[in-house]
Amino acid sequence: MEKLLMKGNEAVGAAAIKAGCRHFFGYPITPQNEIPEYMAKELPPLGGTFVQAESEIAAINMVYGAAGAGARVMTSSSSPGIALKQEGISYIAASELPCVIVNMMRSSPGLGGIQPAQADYFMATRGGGNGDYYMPVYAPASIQETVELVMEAFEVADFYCTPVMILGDGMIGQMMESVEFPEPKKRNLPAKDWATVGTGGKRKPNIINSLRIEPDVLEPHIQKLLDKYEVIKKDETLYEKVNCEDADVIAVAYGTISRVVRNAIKKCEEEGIKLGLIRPITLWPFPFAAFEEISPNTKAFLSVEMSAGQMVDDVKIAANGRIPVEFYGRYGGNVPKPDEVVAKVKDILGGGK
Amino acid sequence: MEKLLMKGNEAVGAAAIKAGCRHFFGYPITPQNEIPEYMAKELPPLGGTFVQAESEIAAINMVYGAAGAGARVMTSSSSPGIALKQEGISYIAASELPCVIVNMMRSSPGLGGIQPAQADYFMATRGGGNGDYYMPVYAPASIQETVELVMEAFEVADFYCTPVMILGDGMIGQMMESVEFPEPKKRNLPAKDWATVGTGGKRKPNIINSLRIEPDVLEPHIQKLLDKYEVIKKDETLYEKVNCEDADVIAVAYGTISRVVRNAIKKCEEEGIKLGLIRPITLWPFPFAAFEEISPNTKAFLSVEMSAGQMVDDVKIAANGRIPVEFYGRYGGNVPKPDEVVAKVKDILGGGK
Amino acid sequence: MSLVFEKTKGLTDVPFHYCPGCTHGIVHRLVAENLVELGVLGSTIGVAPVGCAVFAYNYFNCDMQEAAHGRAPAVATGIKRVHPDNVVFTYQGDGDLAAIGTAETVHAAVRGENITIIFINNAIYGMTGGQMAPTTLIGQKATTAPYGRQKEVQGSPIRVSEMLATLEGAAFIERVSVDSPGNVRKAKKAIKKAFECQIQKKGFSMVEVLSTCPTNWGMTPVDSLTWLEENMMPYYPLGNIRTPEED
Amino acid sequence: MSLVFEKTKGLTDVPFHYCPGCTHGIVHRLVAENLVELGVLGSTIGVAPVGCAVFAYNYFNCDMQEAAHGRAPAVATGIKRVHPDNVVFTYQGDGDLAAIGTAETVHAAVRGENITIIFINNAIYGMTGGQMAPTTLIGQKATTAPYGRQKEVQGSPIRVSEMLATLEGAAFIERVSVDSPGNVRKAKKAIKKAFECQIQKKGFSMVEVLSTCPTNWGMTPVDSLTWLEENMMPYYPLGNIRTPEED
Amino acid sequence: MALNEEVIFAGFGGQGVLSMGKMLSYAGMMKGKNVSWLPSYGPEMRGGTANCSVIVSDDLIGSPVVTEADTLVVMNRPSLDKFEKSVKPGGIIIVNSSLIDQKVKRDDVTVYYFPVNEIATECGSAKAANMVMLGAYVKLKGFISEADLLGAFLKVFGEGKKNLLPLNEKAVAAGAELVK
Amino acid sequence: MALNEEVIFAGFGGQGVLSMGKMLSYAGMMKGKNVSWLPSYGPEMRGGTANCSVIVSDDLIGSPVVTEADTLVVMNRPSLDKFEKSVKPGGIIIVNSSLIDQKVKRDDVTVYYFPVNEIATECGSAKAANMVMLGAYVKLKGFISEADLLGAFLKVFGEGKKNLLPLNEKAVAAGAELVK
Amino acid sequence: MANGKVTFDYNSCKGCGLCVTACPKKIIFLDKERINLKGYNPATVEKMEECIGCANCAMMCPDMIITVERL
Amino acid sequence: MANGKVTFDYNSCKGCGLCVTACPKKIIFLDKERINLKGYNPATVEKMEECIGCANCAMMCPDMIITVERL
Ligand SMILES: Cc1ncc(C[n+]2csc(CCOP(=O)(O)OP(=O)(O)O)c2C)c(N)n1
Ligand SMILES: Cc1ncc(C[n+]2csc(CCOP(=O)(O)OP(=O)(O)O)c2C)c(N)n1
Ligand code: SF4
Ligand code: SF4
Ligand code: SF4
Ligand code: SF4
Ligand code: SF4
Ligand code: SF4
Ligand SMILES: [Mg+2]
Ligand SMILES: [Mg+2]
Repeated sequence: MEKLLMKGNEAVGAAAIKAGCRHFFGYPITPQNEIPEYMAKELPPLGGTFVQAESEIAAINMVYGAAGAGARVMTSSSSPGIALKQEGISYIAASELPCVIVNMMRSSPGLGGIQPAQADYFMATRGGGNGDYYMPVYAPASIQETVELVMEAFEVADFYCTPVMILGDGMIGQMMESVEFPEPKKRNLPAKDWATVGTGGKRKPNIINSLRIEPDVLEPHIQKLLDKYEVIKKDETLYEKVNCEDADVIAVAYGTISRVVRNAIKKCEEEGIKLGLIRPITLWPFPFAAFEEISPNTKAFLSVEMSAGQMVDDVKIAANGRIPVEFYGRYGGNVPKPDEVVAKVKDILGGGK
Repeated sequence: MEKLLMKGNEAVGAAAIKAGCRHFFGYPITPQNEIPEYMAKELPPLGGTFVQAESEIAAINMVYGAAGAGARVMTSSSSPGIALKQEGISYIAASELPCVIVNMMRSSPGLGGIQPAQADYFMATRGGGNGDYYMPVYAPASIQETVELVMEAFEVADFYCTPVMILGDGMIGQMMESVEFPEPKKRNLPAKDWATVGTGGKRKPNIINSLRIEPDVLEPHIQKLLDKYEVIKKDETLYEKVNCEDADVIAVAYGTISRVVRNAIKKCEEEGIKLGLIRPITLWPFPFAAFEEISPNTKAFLSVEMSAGQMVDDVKIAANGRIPVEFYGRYGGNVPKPDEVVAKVKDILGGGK
Repeated sequence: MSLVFEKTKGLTDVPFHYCPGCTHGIVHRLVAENLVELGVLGSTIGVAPVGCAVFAYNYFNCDMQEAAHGRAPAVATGIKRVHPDNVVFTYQGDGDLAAIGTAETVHAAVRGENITIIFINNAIYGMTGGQMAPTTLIGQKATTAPYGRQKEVQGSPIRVSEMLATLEGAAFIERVSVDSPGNVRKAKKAIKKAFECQIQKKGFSMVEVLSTCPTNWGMTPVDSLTWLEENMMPYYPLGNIRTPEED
Repeated sequence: MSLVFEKTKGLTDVPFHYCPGCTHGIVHRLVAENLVELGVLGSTIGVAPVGCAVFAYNYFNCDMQEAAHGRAPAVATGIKRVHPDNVVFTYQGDGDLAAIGTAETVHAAVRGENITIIFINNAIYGMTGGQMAPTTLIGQKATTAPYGRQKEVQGSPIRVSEMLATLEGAAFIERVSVDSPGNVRKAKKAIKKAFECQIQKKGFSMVEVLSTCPTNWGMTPVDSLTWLEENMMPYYPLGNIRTPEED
Repeated sequence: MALNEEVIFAGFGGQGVLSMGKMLSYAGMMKGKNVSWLPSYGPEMRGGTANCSVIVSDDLIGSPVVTEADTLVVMNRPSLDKFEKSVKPGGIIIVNSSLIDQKVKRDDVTVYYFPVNEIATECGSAKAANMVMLGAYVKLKGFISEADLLGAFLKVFGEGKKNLLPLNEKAVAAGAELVK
Repeated sequence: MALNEEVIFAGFGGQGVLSMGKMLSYAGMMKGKNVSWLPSYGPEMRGGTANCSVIVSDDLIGSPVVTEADTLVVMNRPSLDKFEKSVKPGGIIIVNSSLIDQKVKRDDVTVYYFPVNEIATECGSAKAANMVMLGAYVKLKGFISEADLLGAFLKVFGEGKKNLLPLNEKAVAAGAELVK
Repeated sequence: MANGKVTFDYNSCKGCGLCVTACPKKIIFLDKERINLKGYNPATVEKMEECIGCANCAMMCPDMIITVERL
Repeated sequence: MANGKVTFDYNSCKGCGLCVTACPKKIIFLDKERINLKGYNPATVEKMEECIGCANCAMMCPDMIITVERL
């Protein structure tokens, strides 16, 4: 397979196209502009459409329309732009439409800055929008993984009729790494016989809708979503466990920061400290199973984030009081350094072992 | 003091006015329309302004402007409308502006229904918007408490320079109860010398802003927010504990559903079961302290919600593995009945005690 | 004996939930009849708004999508870009289209998006109980304009059709009314032209329909028609505002 | 020896971050000079956009608020309703004002909100690196219109001034350019009139300024002025579009 | 025994069903009771069904949702179908027999059939049917006097409706008459 | 020893600093190494500073952010001020002495001063200063050949820039010449 | 003049009266004596012989409950 | 014709050249020999005696680094 050197953002676009995505609706925002720009260039020759919407809200609602019409469709943005899409995402989840939403997170709150951050974990994993809904959230840690997860995201979206989020950060979006494009892994997908394509006078109208005015109709509908979420939890949870057997401390980190932790693992090794890593690949469903078996040696979990502490909530729920949960984070666009992580680990272990 | 029979929505408006709010920006949505309607009627004679914005987004940004200009200001909406305000709320929190935001929750996700629900707990308590920010969230359980918390909300907002949310539901908004209007409790508030009122040529410009392009400038700013949040956690957490000593099971419920639990407590009593209640009044900060001392008798916490389970995450963090955390919820506009809660309690206790 | 009028097959059998005398029902019929007469019902995809017509997806006998409040033109764009040869229309109220959905409406027209918008201007927010709309007339009372709309406070009502007509992408725009049998017939023709414009791929088309809301205007249905004629028509003049050149 | 020109006190000492030859700087100066000349700098509150002018709050020597992308007119409305006697203005790009902020712009005008908008039309998204704006010309390339804007795909550019002029609340609207010393002087006068309109409480005022973006147009600053004259001016004709009656 | 009366009022949109609940709540509040009034609300502006839950109690009120009513007052037929099951055993159902020809099926509740529309028409206006019904209700229950109810009428509708007082007085009295 | 080279390239916006990193990354990748390239990005379109982190490694690459560089290549003065401290003890700093008159203050690193602008001008275009610098860099480090670097040039800039190859060949050679 | 015949779907009428004003022959009225299942006074025609089958009533009926035939 | 004098804030110039085209006397040019602190070739006037103090250059300078005086 040919190796290419590619920016994360471009790789997202290329992977989406490879996965059969022919419709993209977006709005510019740093640091993800190369995604719409790539799609604007590549889709028209393929007979697809790129629309630069008038806003993030318009974009997500165009996605709703296109997904309802049966297309593989994607949108992308970054933190404040994703905040604007929350109502739309809630509609898409409620109407059970498949689509892929990319968030290359930047530093926040407010306008914040444009440097990488991971402070949209809450917004991604537990409904930034209204109501009881979730969506699978993938957090790639390399460009290669980005490509694979974007392809997977389209399959998962279609398989479960759900929006799927790719949660990267400015670093994933802007960095280049070498990457290969394998053939997408195809699932056995149900036919989109619910899509609005015109009745052709041959069947009853298809209706895409999230309104259920009667509680006794809405409640079972939500239950249907919840049941689906249980299946996703069971079948789609992904994580990686590194160096965890007998670890003194187990770090929990996702996306780019998991790579910082890998460097910290090496540095710890040099000092005779065993640092483990649980790397959630799906943030929702959160890989609670990864936390089940821990060695009696392990003193604590350490959530390392480019935020003021968001995933740490899930780590606490996973730890369930068995061992302490510690947190180390940098924010505002700063990236934790391996040495800082090592220092924190030593701190947890009482000033070194 | 005169007793009035008032709808929750109207009481919100009346309490805001009593608290000195003279500016309201909103957009219609069921089941909170009586709030803007009340303000539209009552504010102009007081020299205040009511603006029906073109959208929820415009409304929250008008609030940003008015708050930055030094006014006591409020907006209100319901679930999907609040989802649309997420970017704006993130900006307000980041720019440290005081204001009050009311969410009379309806059933969701998507367009959902218009009946009461509590499925915006996540969106309210952990950043529906982008970035690391929180805001005090008050969950009144009666119209009288609504009045008191709305007044308090304005003081807290000004004291900490933060947005504050009143999280009610369609029931709180639509029901009538008797209510009295005490004088608002005044705090010793700092002068709003940061507000944009014109320099008068006498000082350097005041700037309201959330952009900090340098990570080393943004990070300390976020740290300032986090430090403030710690003070709020320490000083502003509110909760009520009912019947918890030696309780067999302690229910955790907020807002209107805490009243259903009160009925369930009575029904349990009749059957010789002791059901306790922890009622968070602030949802953020969540009253973790209320969970500290529990009797060895207590078999479980039971989170009761008009949602598919959101607060239950915080209850789990609070329980920290000491005793099991159970959940009972109804959703889609249905309200849990006391008998259902009793049944669940019995179930937890193994089919009755 | 020949049948002069019966309910069109373009509508389902579900009875309308609209209030007695609400002209939403008339407009539904006109849209549906046209789709049948143009032979495109089976290839049509409609988009329902949030507003009193929120249940429109139950009424039109074609594939339908329910949009978030104000976003119907964006939803329609998404659909149309996937199925450029299908007929795609939105049905929207004045709050939906001219308030929260302003950007989506304007930019569908800017793009010359080849869709048709049926715009129900009843000068009020019907569904939510009579709040002021951007098209509420000066002096008209609404629950959020209890002292009547004042130019100085809430500004003057927006003439959406005239505003959109400044955009080059807007191929067909006409304002009609359904206050009398004659105007209903004209309205039907305008809606037909709008759909034809789309079928011929000439770009964005919109028909603004002056409509009544007896419930929130606080009048009988019959008085509402008179009020529409006497108050709305002078401010919102009927007629064609844009037509594709070849026509 | 008399001073004919020096930097106005209406601006702070902070040097502009704009690219060499970007005309944003000229417009900043015109706004600031007018505020000083009208004697209202001390009572003025400005609203900065998200766009290249995002740091405008560091430049104007008056109280400032930074708005979310597109929401400056809403923010200005909030400020103005609190301080009706202060001068409130927004400074916005074409992406900010004419794309994401369309609804906020239109409705500030509909309400006749007594604020002034300075609208920088440079036919591109400057800050984010040259994506298509609603005002990008037909044939003009942008990073998201790599094949050039096509009428059939992206629609025709929006003429915001003409569109807003259909609204009764819009008291003063003029389009100017800053491509030559003469036009800069005219632009300054128009901006003065807009502020006067606000000071006299006549309602919404806007000045659209045709401006360059050498960086994203991929031209030298000087060539950019020529491109503006030859390409933008024909599509966006200069001149007054609305003036309050008494003037 | 401490008072704890939980009532459901139900009927068509235009029948003044919500006002019945409001008047009872107001009267209860003025007597120093704790009260709550909770309407159901739907998307249909006219012609839909309307109902409200009212609780008047000496105790603090728990859930304002009445699911086991002490009393059910039904003004039209769909409401009877819907709420018949929501009355507690031993409770009361008052039926507007002017519009409901059907009989209550349950035998563990006390049922009253009052033709309140006809009686209201006799009093001068069919619109006062709800006041006739309320008159009957307070008489039956006894914890609110007819005078208190009329006081509540003014509170709910405002002094502006004082001119309607005589009609309503008549209607309430006629309603009370129905209860022997 | 396994290769793990972490480099920071830094300079003005227009100096081709990001391309230097890209070319090195490409060349590394074509040699079968793991590579990562991470630019810093700011809000200023022109005239701002630009820099990128590049890692070329036989191992899997951890964090793509280089905080302790093996090599720092600085093309202008502000970059030297900013990144001087980010080089690991024993590392290398290569300074564009055409634009930087200042000397490196640290004494625990090896420093090279190359007047690459002048040399590039001699080769035919001041714009090729970055290629001169890269030539010097690869020569110094040895893990990439000059030919591989020129191969990467075409990959990064596309076959369309083939006409610039001779100039760049010259520049790279001249850069390599600087390293004895 | 043509002879027409109109039929109302009795129980679907909402008694709005739009057909009443629309009829050029003024032969439609709301029957105050009767209340249909929906709770309204339904529209009715008594002098059907005067109907000209112009369908104006049907044009205006928002609920499409009128069928018009012409002889 | 009036006599003018222009002064440039040397290190603030971005070398954009807008003043160059604006000058009716064509006396401003970008000094390719010099690079200022910002890294640009700054605008300069050599034949100052020809300056008429019209301030066209200042009108166009986006960075307001030109001061114009008239004698
Ligand atoms: C985001 C959002 N905001 C507000 C609402 C509430 N809402 C429902 S319909 C409506 C307005 C309807 O008015 P209009 O569009 O004029 O339609 P009509 O009912 O008059 O036909 C509003 C504000 C909503 N459902 N979603
Ligand atoms: C909600 C949101 N969406 C998108 C962006 C990214 N963004 C920043 S500036 C800008 C456009 C700027 O273009 P314009 O308004 O024309 O101003 P210019 O830079 O051309 O002066 C965009 C899309 C953002 N910051 N926030
Ligand atoms: S509320 Fe108004 S617009 Fe809505 S159905 Fe009733 S009459 Fe029609
Ligand atoms: S990018 Fe364009 S608009 Fe922005 S500062 Fe540079 S030249 Fe000006
Ligand atoms: S068809 Fe014409 S004449 Fe006959 S009832 Fe209808 S409106 Fe009257
Ligand atoms: S118009 Fe239709 S619904 Fe209205 S009264 Fe006539 S027949 Fe009945
Ligand atoms: S003042 Fe006029 S003549 Fe003098 S340098 Fe400037 S533009 Fe030229
Ligand atoms: S216009 Fe100003 S910045 Fe540009 S070259 Fe002239 S003096 Fe320098
Ligand atoms: Mg309307
Ligand atoms: Mg622009």
